[in-house]
Amino acid sequence: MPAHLTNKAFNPWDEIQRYQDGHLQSGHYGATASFVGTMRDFNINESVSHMTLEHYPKMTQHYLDKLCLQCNQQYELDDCLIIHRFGDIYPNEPIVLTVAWSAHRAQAFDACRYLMEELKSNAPFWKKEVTDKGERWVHNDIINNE
Amino acid sequence: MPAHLTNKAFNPWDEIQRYQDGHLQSGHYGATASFVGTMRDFNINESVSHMTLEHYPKMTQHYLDKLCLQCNQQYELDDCLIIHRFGDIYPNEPIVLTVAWSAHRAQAFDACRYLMEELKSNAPFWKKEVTDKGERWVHNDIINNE
Amino acid sequence: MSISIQFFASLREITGQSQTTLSYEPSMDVLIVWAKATNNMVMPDNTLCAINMEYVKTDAIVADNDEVAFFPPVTGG
Amino acid sequence: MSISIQFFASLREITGQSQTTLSYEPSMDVLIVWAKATNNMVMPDNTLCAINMEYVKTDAIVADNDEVAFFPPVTGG
Repeated sequence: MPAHLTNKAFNPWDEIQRYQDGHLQSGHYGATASFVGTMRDFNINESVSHMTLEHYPKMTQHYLDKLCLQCNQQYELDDCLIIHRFGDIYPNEPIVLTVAWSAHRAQAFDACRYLMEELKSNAPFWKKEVTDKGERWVHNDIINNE
Repeated sequence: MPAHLTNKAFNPWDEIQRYQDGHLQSGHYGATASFVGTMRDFNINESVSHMTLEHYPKMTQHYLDKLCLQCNQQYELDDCLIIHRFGDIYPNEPIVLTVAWSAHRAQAFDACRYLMEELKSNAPFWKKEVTDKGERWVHNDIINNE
Repeated sequence: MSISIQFFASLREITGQSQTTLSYEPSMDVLIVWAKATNNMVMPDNTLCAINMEYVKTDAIVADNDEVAFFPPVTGG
Repeated sequence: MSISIQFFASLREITGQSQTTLSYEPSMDVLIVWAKATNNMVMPDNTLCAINMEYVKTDAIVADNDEVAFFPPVTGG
């Protein structure tokens, strides 16, 4: 149940496959729920050329590790996985991946969403978007439901 | 927003990648929620060697097509995808894949789960498991939350 | 002037047939179709019925050339 | 006998520094650390505070060798 931080583009589907092959017990899990957050090329009606995702490295890793561990126990998962980008990110690149494996679907769905909601609320990342009009920090009230 | 029925094993992550590359507009969607239901090698404390998934082909396709269309509109998705097996299925093989792409995460999560819950309740499939003790039709009250 | 009838899963096994046809008669509902097609077997609880790929209740009236299907609760996904 | 202080994102820009250190003194809470480290700037609304990678409130007492961090509401994911 690891959390990985990376400053390189990653392919979420390859990562799920690789993690599943390496860590999950074949025939044991019946449900896999996943979420991928991808950078869009517009936000609040403005074209965004790229963004920089700053974070607090030690705290991010610590927070996400704890979140995985706690989520695993709370939802009785077989396993879970978080991958999160930092640094410069371009449109259509995945920013975050959360995955939950469990025996039954309710736990997998609930856990996958829980990971995302907690991460969105608490993981110390900050987005700065670069638009035609310059740079801007993204605010929660702007990104709203994103 | 297609629904595919197949009697061959499929790799859900490859299918998502292929569909996304072929049909989704790069930079437009920000959220991708997916669910994979995988055959387990046990159920109700009994080892299951394989199962046969019977269906009502014309009605299954009709039902899943309608479901995709309706889900797309209801959740304002960029797109959605369902792939479902039929025929003989062995442990660790994916049975079903549902995917929803949207601008924001709430719709993607909700839509992906909606596809699964509706499919579980209404799509005309029937599972027959083969165990050491012989064959048995799976009942809803047995599979419970699966 | 006929309707086709399909049985699936456990209902196929219970009735001993996967499909059959009946001559069309006016005003037949789904329950009557079941009775005629199964030689008056009792319809199991929770049986689901469809006409032309859409779920219907047992009192739905069948038209000529309809495809009527009977099956147990679904267990896909 | 010191504590280290980190500023992130907009607070790094507002305070003009990404990190600094303070001599440790007993009974300093996080708000006092902010004031000393920023030359008495007003702390922006919604500022989040952490000691040693755990969220704390501004009245949390700081121990010697602690790492104190200040940052705006998070926007990851």
